[in-house]
Amino acid sequence: MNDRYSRQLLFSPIGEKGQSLIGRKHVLMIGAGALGSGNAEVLVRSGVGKLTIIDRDYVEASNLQRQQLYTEEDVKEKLPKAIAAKKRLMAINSEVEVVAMVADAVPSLLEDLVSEVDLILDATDNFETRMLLNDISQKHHIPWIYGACVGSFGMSLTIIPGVTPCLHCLLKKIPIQGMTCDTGGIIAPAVQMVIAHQTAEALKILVGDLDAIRTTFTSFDMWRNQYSNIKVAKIKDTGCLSCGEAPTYPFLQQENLTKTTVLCGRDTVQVRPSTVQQLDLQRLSQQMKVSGYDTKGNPYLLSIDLKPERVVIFQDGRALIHGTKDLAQARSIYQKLLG
Amino acid sequence: MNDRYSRQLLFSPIGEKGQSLIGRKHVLMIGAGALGSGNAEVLVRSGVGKLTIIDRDYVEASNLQRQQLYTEEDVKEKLPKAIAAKKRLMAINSEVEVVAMVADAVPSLLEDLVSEVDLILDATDNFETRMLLNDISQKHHIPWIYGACVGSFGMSLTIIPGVTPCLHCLLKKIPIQGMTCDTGGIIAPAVQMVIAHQTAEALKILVGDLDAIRTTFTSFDMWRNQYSNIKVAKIKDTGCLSCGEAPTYPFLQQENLTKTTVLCGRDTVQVRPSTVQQLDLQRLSQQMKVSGYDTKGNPYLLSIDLKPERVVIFQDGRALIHGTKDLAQARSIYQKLLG
Amino acid sequence: MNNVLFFAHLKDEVGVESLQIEAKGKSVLALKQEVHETYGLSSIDSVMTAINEEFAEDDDVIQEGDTIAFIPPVSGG
Amino acid sequence: MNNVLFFAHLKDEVGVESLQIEAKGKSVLALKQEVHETYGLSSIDSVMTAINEEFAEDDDVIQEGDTIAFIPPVSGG
Repeated sequence: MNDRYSRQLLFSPIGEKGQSLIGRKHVLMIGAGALGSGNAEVLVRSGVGKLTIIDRDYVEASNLQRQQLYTEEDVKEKLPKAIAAKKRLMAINSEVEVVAMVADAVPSLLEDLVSEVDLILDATDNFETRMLLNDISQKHHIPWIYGACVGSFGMSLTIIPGVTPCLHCLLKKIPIQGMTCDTGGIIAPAVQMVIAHQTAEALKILVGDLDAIRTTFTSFDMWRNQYSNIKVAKIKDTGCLSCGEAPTYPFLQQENLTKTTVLCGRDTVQVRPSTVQQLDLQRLSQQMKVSGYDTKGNPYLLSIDLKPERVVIFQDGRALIHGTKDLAQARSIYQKLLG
Repeated sequence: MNDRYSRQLLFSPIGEKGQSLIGRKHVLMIGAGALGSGNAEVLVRSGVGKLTIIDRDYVEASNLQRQQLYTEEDVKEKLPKAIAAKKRLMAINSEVEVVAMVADAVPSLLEDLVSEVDLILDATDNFETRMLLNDISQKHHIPWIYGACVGSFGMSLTIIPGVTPCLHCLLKKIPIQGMTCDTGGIIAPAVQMVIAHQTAEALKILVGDLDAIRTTFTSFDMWRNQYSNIKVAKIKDTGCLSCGEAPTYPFLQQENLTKTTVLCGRDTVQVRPSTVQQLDLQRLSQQMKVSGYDTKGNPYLLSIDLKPERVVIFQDGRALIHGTKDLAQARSIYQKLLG
Repeated sequence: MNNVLFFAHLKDEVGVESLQIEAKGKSVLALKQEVHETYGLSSIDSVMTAINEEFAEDDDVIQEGDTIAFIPPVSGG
Repeated sequence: MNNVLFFAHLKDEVGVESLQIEAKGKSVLALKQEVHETYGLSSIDSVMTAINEEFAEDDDVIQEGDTIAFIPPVSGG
């Protein structure tokens, strides 16, 4: 596949030198939903050296409307997104090293990973994880690119430690949200637009063209034909606990991270045990069947239909409780099943 | 796949009613390169009723850097893009009717097709075909959406017959180009950006939300962080031969269309016979091998290595002459082989 | 007078894309509270504010002719 | 004075993103020719021109303070 990158080499801000840099870089992608799958496809086609994808979810029918990389077959097999993404990405470009992790992006996991990471791409669906990425970015001096969308609306911001303000400067605290995928839906053009911005910034960072990096917060509404760039320099806060003069990285501290989370866009609670488990899913499945539960599974997860709730348990002990938004109820269901 | 469109139904400008409209519409996509494959993926995931894809090309290694839908396997098999696209699109959404046509978008073919088409999406790589689409659009009162990109730059314009100016009003004549994919290259974020604009406009047209349609010519540069909207209303020309008071649709007239074309981004000439052929490729392959030529083929095409030129012949008599930009030389090579 | 813009779903909450409001001399926080009380803008705690295409803090003071934009952070991905 | 902007690869041809030119009273065509001769802008035949974010014709006349943008149509897809 000698000719593979020829059109990218012709683009002078990349060229032979830039392509060679891209091919030596390691990008960490947090999330493999709409933004994650689209960003991953662009980076892998563009020839990034290594891509690590962390995602805690599996492919569902409602993903197919906007999440590149996934097919009806992936839904039928209930494949974890990271696994399904890797499968497709390898067919697209076998020269790229793709590492798929079916896991939640908790501080300890990220701290272990980031020593050899050049760029973090945000494709999560919640602000808690973004604040965590932001602290990891500052602590380890790794740039990251915020991206998010809902309805026909989206936004992106490039954060370079030591240069730009950080997400904590901008948001002060984890925002209470008035709008989620659950209430406003999402259309694919908004997703594509965020991907265009995140991947352009990613390529600039990977080739080291720092002068070209966007210094504004970009937001847009594709249905209402609006596009806005807002300068961020002024909000850089020397007292910021994430990027200021005396950082404490508050979102890396376990006590600041919840164990149960309502997932964006779904009537679902995630429950995460305080320590990572190594469950024997096959044995667990047998037990559940004996107890009269309707279960299905694959090597990566076990699905238990409680009617109306449905519980999906992963090997690390994490569970998704579908059919509820009540954190306490979710925790209760989890504990009834797993003790 | 009951839940498939749930996030799109939640987006109020679409909703149940809009989704039902989308599902009854027929979109004609001209081209299945970077813009074509990306636009097709969004439309099929969004649940368009029927998508007809016309493309004259086959998948090459240099496409993989930015052209969604295609894999290394498609390159090895030298699959025509329309065929490879359909294969992937069916795996993504088997509920959509996808029609793949390995053909050149000539006036007679388009005139036959468009009677039942609701929207034309431009994903071609040349202005001659765009001027043709523009005349077809005006003659048959079908909206179309112009999109194009080179380097990190791109542009889009929505054209609604009877409402907006047309491409002929804007360009006056087929422009002499200073920049092609061949000289400036192309990066994937610019492609994604055009797709975001084209698909947003497509969804608005398909659900009939005409008030939401973009009334400006949008252009952007993703590397230089520029974005611009230019009003077009003033250039509507009552004397325009495509959309004015006495239209002649000049680009539907065969004498205005060339038979040999240098392809964008490649050292390649396409030669198109004045009448469509029905070649027996298997017999032709035998003949060529007997004559000492190095040939390879599949049911859709025959590749003949002339060193340094390489000729790829399609069943309809069309040929791609790789390794030259000289129209006369290309015509000569073609005639030496096919008489 | 000041032009006040509402981005994304804030438009739906307020019912219009923009309002003309006399906000000269007011702080960003005071304007947020006014818009919350008078026009039903929710979640003023987390909404981001820009003055003339530059992010502003709650204690920044609005000048005659400034354009103010309210932008809700979104989390979907 | 007039601010003249160059989009996409026209920037590379001219060497800058924008120029200050005194163009008041000139037609678009005359300005194109001037920019072609003085700054090396090629393909003035096919370049599109906008005045104050609105497309203009070759015979439109430029006013004091107008911002003019030259945009090359591109064909890649």
